[in-house]
Amino acid sequence: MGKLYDLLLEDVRFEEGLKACMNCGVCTAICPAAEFYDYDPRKIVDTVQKKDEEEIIELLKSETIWYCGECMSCKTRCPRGNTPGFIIMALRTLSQKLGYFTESEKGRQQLAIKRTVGENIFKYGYCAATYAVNPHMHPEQGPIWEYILENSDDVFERLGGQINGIGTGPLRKIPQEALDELKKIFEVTGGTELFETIEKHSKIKASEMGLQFNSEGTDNDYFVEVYTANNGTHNAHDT
Amino acid sequence: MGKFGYTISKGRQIDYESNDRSVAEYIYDNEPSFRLCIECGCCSATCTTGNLTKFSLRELQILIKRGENEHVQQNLKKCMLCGKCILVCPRGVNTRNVVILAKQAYQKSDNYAV
Amino acid sequence: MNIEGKKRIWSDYQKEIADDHFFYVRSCIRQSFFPGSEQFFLNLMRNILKKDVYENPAHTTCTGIAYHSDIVPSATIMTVIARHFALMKESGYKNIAISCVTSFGLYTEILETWKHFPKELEKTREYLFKATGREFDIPENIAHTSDIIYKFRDEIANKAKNTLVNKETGEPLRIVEHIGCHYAKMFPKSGVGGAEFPNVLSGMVEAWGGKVIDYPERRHCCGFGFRQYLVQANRGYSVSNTEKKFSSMKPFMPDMVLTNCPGCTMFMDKWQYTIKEMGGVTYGADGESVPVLTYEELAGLVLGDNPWDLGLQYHMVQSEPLLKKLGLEFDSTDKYKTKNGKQMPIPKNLINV
Amino acid sequence: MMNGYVVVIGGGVAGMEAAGQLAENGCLVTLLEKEDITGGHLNNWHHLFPDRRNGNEVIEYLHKHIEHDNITLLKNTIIDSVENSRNKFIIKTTLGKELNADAIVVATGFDLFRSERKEEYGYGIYDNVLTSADLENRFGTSDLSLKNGELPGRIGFVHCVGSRDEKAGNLYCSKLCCVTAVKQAIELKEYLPESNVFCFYMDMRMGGALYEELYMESQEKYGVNFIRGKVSEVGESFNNKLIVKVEDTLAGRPLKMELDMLVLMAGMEISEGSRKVGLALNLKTGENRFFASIDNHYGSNRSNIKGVFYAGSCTAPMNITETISHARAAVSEVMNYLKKC
Repeated sequence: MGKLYDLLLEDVRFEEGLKACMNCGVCTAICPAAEFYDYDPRKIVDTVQKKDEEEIIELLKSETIWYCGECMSCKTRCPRGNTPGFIIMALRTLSQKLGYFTESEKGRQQLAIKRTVGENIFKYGYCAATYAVNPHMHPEQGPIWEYILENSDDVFERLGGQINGIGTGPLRKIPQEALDELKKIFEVTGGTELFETIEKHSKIKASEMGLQFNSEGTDNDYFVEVYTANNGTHNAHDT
Repeated sequence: MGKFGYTISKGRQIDYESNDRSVAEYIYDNEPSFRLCIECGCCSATCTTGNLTKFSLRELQILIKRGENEHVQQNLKKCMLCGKCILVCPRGVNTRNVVILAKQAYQKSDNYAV
Repeated sequence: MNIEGKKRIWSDYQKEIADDHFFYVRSCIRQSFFPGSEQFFLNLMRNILKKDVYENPAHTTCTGIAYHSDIVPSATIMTVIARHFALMKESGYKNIAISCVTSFGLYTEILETWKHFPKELEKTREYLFKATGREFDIPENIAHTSDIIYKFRDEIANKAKNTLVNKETGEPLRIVEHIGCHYAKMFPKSGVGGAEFPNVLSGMVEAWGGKVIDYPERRHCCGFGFRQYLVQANRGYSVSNTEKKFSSMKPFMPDMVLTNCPGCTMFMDKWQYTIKEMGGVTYGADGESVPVLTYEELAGLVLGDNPWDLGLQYHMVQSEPLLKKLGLEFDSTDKYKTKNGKQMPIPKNLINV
Repeated sequence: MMNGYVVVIGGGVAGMEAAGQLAENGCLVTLLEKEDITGGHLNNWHHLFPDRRNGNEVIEYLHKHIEHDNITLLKNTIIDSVENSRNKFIIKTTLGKELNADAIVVATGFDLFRSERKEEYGYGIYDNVLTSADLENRFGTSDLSLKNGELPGRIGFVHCVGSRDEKAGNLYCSKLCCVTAVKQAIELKEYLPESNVFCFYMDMRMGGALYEELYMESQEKYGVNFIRGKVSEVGESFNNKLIVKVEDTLAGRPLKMELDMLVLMAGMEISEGSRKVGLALNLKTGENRFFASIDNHYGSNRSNIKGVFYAGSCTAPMNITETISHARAAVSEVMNYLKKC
């Protein structure tokens, strides 16, 4: 048994997610990613269960493992009790730990997620918050979104919200002590370490790619690159 | 890409209803052994092209049956018509003739450009 | 379609939902995009149904969106959720009411994980204590807030000022339900009615006089896909999946979409705008788009709340066609006013206006 | 010559064959059947695989077989309790009858998997989703029409419904569904030559005499189509077509298809009646919930209770040929046992 397979086994999601696959395809049949990417969860499970070190490395560096949307629809149906979605989560975690994620266009996007949703957690105590959804980065939110941001105090007041208010209510300000506790939890449980790992490998990759990289924020070439780049090879049917 | 930076993708799902399967019908009529395939993959295993490229004769036959004409047309020309596949087929499918008939069918049809 | 077959399935999934004394945890997306919905839920529970619902100011995100985009380890999210259990314990509550389907799925999943891997539970206790000095108990009852409204759907129907009937034709409104993948697909027993034919929203619709429309892509994901939406380069996945759902429901001519999960609500609303912008395609009758409502917004309309206090004007797809079908009296001049009645600017280029 | 009192529980194929053979061997046999008629599931099967002979022919043989002076047939009879006193049995029926036995043959058989438990296939919800048993009945009445009265143009068969599926609680293969699907597909094509028939399978398990040949015939002569993939879900379209979603695994692509009719190949589970008899007799069951024999190779008729023997599909999915052989083997075990008593 290979070393990488052992590392995967340390993740309870992997242990729970992989029993034995008989390649029935029930997962792929309803997988939203299998439809719009060159992706087949059945093949991922089959590859992983072969325990071949080289094939697992290839997966960890691949675009493929980043196609899943973690809707977990695969879990409902698998006749062998596997959860391809959990296997993907374990592969992604390991890919980041080992720094392989920057080898793929889709993997490199982890930095963009860390710099947006990840930072929101520490700054606001929310993954997403009205004021953190920038209309320029989210044009699909439409004109109503710009309107809400321009009038957020009035909008929230009428709807009973507490935007940045003290106490309870929708989008209240999370007390500093609670934010401190979150931060401490991240430190104790390896959350901070994962953030730092993503930053470290992204910085290396940015220099390899010759792109400007700032240690924070979204206003640098590497961030813009990973946030927007699509080389068009992810869905053969689109070309 | 327009103002959003992405577009609506074309799905990979085989939509059986929207596909034209007349090529498969043409082959069934002229090479009935085409029906006997059990998708075992012996043809692909022995196929020279298949060993050197991503070409799969097993998959190609399935996609002919499903009417995935774009994929089939792109791949048909990769077959070198050596006929080794016929030797190994456990069901006696004349796989070489299947390829020849598919090419014929596309040539005959106005709907397809080969 | 045979309703008896569905009823038999529903009878197999009778979920236990607490009756009172809830510890309420908010949703990042619901409170940011649909604050009126969360507010309505609390008003309904406290002032109309006279239930005790407690919100602890120190609770935070569960980090679910970050976890499902794989930038947060499982040990971290387990401990963040354990912190919420600790706040519950400290406040004397045993029943949790969760406003978000992603969170709800995670709470359920984590409790299952702890059952199967007790070591993970022990580790979480240590982590939480080390990080915060807090200790926790496992809740007695876990419910999504839609479960609770489902439980009280008949009480709501008894107090209804409006029923879900098209006032012009006298026919029940044709409503498409969208459940949200993480509600019961992972653990069918955790959802009202199971994973395949959930009853949590259809039960509300029927109790309030509407008709539920089944369509081939009913069970398909809304398209969020976490990282597939969060990163712009991936949004083709997200919008394409939404498009697939809407084209599948279009022939059924739904009057509205009713959603369970705040993310789904936002996407099914906003992607209709995007798809229309991209190619002019719409999915409702007469070139209109289909209003997408949260279950709180729908309950609010049934109970006669002012649609502009619920926040319907802050969707991309405006609800007037629906409100007219319902025969609701609403004051258009009140739509964009502040709480104190001051006129706000009128937003431009919204849909269905 | 009287060799002993034997009670046979279950009047299906296995029980009837065992009773007949025991009677021939000089035992006094009481055959218990819970229903009003003997023959079990065979009564519902129009044609048998692989040769598609009429099921009635086998039933007739079995009926003649149990017309024997040594056999007492008790219909509508359910066991209430069994007393086991040094391997002499006293069986009490729910109607208050008491029967003495030197040996018992358990031939309590199987139930078909209740297909509504695979909720995603919509049996009992979507019109025109049938089970293999429903279709067999339709063949019996020659009525293949859809709910709207029209005849189906495209029909799908879903293999492994309730078999090889931990979600259904059954990890085992029911063994007979593949060949049944092929047989029924051929029959459908005979009734409706213009129709298109698709079998959705994971593995074609055609491991019986002449099964593989039937599979080939279905392709060659009848044009039945086979798609390798487990059907994931079924929905209903605006015009009442069934929409199936499956991965065409050998093409590596998800596939969506409209069908007029869908047939679910329901698997076999140990029968509810078996469970009750098992409790009354203290019989051991295996992980698959069928009765566990003391040895898989040379003791498949022997139970964990001395004097109690198994016949037929209460131990595992079996076809009729195997069931009859298994019943005869059970009789051989009973005779050896009675000799030693």
